[in-house]
Amino acid sequence: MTDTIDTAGGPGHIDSVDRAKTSPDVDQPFRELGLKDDEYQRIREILGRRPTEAELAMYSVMWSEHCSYKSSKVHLKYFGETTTDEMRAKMLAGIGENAGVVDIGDGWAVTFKLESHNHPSYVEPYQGAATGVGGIVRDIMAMGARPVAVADPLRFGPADAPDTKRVLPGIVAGVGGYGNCLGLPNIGGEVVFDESYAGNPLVNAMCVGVMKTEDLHLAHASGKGNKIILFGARTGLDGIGGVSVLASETFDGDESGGGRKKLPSVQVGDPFAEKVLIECCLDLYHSGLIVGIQDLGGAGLSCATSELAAAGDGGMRVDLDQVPLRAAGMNAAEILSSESQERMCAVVDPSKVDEFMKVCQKWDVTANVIGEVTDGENLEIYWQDELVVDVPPRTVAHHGPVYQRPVERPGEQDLIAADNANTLARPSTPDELRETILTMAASPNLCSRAWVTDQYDRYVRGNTVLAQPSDGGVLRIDEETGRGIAIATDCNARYTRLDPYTGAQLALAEAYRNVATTGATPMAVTNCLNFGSPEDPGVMWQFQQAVRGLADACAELGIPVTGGNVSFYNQTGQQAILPTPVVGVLGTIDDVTRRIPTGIGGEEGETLILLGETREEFGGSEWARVAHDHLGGTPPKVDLAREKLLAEILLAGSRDGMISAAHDLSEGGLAQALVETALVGECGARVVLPEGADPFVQLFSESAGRVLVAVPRSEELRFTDMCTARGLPWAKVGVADAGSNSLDIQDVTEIPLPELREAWEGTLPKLFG
Amino acid sequence: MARVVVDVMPKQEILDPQGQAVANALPRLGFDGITEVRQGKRFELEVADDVDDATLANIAETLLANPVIEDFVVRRAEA
Amino acid sequence: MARVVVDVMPKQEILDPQGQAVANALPRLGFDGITEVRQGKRFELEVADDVDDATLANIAETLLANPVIEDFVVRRAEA
Amino acid sequence: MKIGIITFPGTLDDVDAARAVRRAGGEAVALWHADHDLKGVDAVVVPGGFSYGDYLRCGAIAKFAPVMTEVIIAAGKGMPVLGVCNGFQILCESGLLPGVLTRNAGLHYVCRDQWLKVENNSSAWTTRYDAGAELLVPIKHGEGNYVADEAVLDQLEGEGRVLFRYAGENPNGSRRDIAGITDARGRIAGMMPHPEHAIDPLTGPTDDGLGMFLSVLDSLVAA
Ligand SMILES: Nc1ncnc2c1ncn2[C@@H]1O[C@H](COP(=O)(O)OP(=O)(O)O)[C@@H](O)[C@H]1O
Ligand SMILES: [Mg+2]
Repeated sequence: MTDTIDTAGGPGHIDSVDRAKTSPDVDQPFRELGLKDDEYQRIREILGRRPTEAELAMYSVMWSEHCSYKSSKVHLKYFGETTTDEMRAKMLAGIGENAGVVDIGDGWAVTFKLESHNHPSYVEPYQGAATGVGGIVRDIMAMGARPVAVADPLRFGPADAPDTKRVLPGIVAGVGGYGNCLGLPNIGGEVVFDESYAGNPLVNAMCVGVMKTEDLHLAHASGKGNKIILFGARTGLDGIGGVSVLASETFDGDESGGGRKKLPSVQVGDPFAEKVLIECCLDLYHSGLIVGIQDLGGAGLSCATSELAAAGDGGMRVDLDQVPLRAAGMNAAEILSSESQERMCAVVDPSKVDEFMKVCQKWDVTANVIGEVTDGENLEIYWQDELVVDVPPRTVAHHGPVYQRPVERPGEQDLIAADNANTLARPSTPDELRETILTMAASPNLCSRAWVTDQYDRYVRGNTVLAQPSDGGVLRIDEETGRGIAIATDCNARYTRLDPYTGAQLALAEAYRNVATTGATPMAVTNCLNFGSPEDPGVMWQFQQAVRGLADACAELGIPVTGGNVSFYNQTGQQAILPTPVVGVLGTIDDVTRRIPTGIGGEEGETLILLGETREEFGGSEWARVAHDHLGGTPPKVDLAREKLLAEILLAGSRDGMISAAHDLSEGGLAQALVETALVGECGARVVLPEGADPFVQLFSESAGRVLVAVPRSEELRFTDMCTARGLPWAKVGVADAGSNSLDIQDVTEIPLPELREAWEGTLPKLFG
Repeated sequence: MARVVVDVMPKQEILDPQGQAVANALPRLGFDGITEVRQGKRFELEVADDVDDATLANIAETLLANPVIEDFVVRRAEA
Repeated sequence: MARVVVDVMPKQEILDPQGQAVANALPRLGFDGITEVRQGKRFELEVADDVDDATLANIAETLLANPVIEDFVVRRAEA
Repeated sequence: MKIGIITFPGTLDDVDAARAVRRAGGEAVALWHADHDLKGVDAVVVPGGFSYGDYLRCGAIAKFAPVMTEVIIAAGKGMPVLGVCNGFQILCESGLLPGVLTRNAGLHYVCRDQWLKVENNSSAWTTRYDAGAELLVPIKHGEGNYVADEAVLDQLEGEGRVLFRYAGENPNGSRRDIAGITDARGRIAGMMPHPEHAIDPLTGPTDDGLGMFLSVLDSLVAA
């Protein structure tokens, strides 16, 4: 570190605004904090002087990639540009708020969002994942909602890699440990293994919240004289600089980087404190004690104060001496940057402060007035009676740098596309096909997730109607009316690698289809865009293509993106992860009793019908990976009009009691869907593949837009007539056979269910204990 | 054979919700005068005599503790 | 002010699956010669000088340990 | 009939327990951990969750809550008490039931649908079941491994105080597959599985758990 000011704290040593004015030439460690030369110059121009140390800390975290979206902003705009008024009609809050909110009818609103906590989860898997869940839950609380469910899309290196053994159990235990203790049912997620995530696992977390529409709270500090109250945990030295580390190129050197004390960059979560905070917040909302509210997450108080002030109509004055601290000797910059968990910041009318404090006392939650809304323009922060921050809040919160990063389609894309997967050597004899079905069912990406999901409470609060292993999670919202919601998250990053535009559309199509497969109507979209370094033009091209693909597809399906998150710099050395735009879809179901289960055998005598068309599509398929470790060619074709029709048929079918089970076809194709629907339903099946067709293609192709449905025999004609009338291709592929206890694929093979079960369920316990 | 004790404690600057929970409970139970509680783990290992200190430190660092959030101390206990 | 350490260990005759898991992991990681591992808890308390030993034993016995399955030792550490 | 449902900070399944009580035809009365009276209830359910975070040992801190003092007194006079999951842990820590629940043998939290065998159908909470019947009920816990010394286990079995055993695979290493026990009078029951999550096949695996709540209401009416 270069020469710097004395930051030792204590009177006379504080780097105040006055001092900054009189010592313009002090050498400041802006580079260590991740700021570029020109970014630092801009801060000086905005302020008309050098920033104080506290201001520098604030700008550096708020202008980091993670908080400012500086590389992604120009692309994310496209989501707004492609959202029509019609799509916006049900949106009560969208991009720009802590989380999107949609109106689901009967006076209910639902808020949901995905976030990443990738790097911290690699460094300290348990706490990284736990605090990832904690962070997204507070985002949802900040909208005025009660959090009601979580989901966790996860990505790891190879299942048998030693580091995966270190990382995966900790992450799963952390997601479970935090979510279980909060009493939030876990109703979905993903577990994907791929070489590219070795050294860079992805921990994305989704939270869903519910409120009455009139309870919607937006983060803003308006009304001169209103008090700013910090409540929840005390502020300590956790995760100082965490945000800049999360998103910056200095990830490796984080522990000692930035000219700071050697402090851990990870945070430790206290789920009990958060559970109490949730109940306390809901109590405060219901008592009408809140004007505005903001969660504290990345960038801590820097973010909360500047965002609240920037969204209000005046200025704000904050006194850091009122912030309850956990550690001795913290200075202003550290208090502002601390990422201590389980804290919230509220704007409260002065006449309601006493009542506010009473509610906090009931819940044993620490609360302190730390400042107030002023009629000035600036955010003024005091520390030991010195003015240490005096900034226009919007320059911190919203006017960060914006980069038009170079975008270039890598030349190798053509080579990859030319490496056609349809020409790979295939199994053909019945024995080979049988072996392939079993090997695929046991492969890490297709095998049962029970080892993971059994560590998550899916029952708590008694409203879970569908969870793992269903395609989507379904939750009852209203016990009187039976109204409910469905969620699903998806992304096949192998497809995105082959073609990021189409891959992102396929991710959306799958999440959409998964929601529809439960009998719900898809309504809105969130995302978590996990990519490599934005400084790599090839990665930026992937990013740009994925955003365009996703936005265009949303427009075609008529459902809006209501929010999301970007995580860049996911790479190990020069090796970026597969481009992974995880897409979450929210749907509604007006009566949860008509949800469609996944397993067959629920009704006496069911016909199995495959909806959609099967083409020869093996590019990016799981079979190509398992059998040949191959990734090349082009991903399956997307047909969004077809997806829409499929969803309508599923809805109509479930409404009229024509469908007794349904399972979407994705990785592993029809074979895997049959294995799963039989094992989940504990019911055998007899399958007849279309005559003359290549059984291998029928069983393992990953053509999109397909769902396997079970139809009670009495409804078969009515159902197929409806499909025919509406132009949806369908094929009868067999019958459920409760007596057989085997999966019998005629002219191919018959496999007893216990043998299938051993293959499907054995893999993760064997790997992870 | 030697008995080795490894004490693993949360770093001073790291939040320790477990210790915190105990500290908060004590006054409610009528025990005053305890100002701080931290909770960590204690491992007792039976170790063959040819296992050297470097190996023990390595075990503590890679398996018993995560140095990102925890400190540890290895001691050979008198038998 | 004194620092007090309370060590809480599972009773010898009680199964200790956590210690067992560590013991099993060691050879897989290439560490040999550790025949047994037991895992317990370590508490560090900052205690006012007027808190006597009987009180500390009481705290350990009623709160920090469950005597049905755990043994404990209370020590005043040198400052 | 009024059944009290205790909420500690960190309790999670109180809403489910209350729903189950209502579904069985009882009146659910909310009790707060800091309460010093039981509001005239006829029985008490201590539901699952993570009281005070359960960081030290499950139930170790909750046993000291003011409301538990009242529960201990009332239980002594014969009021029916049911502890489910964290509630079972709290009853053991309080000394209302013998033994202790330790970390699952597999070291993981386990949430799954579990078959149970009814061993005792004469306690206040189990008269609606047939002895030997099998129930499918969710379990969800990280520390459900029931431990007591051999003499206590022999006594529990000898006096017919084992309410339920795990059928099929033992999910947590519990001694003698014990899933639930009762006190000598058959009034105080503790169990790891969650009957309140099995009251409706829409949201649970079955409605097999409803019998617990129906049983206790029967016993209260009869009394
Ligand atoms: N990939 C994306 N797509 C759409 N909106 C996004 C995306 N990434 C971020 N946003 C939106 O930008 C805003 C800022 O996001 P973020 O900084 O993650 O919120 P927070 O401050 O709560 O962490 C949010 O409204 C979020 O929904
Ligand atoms: Mg936010």
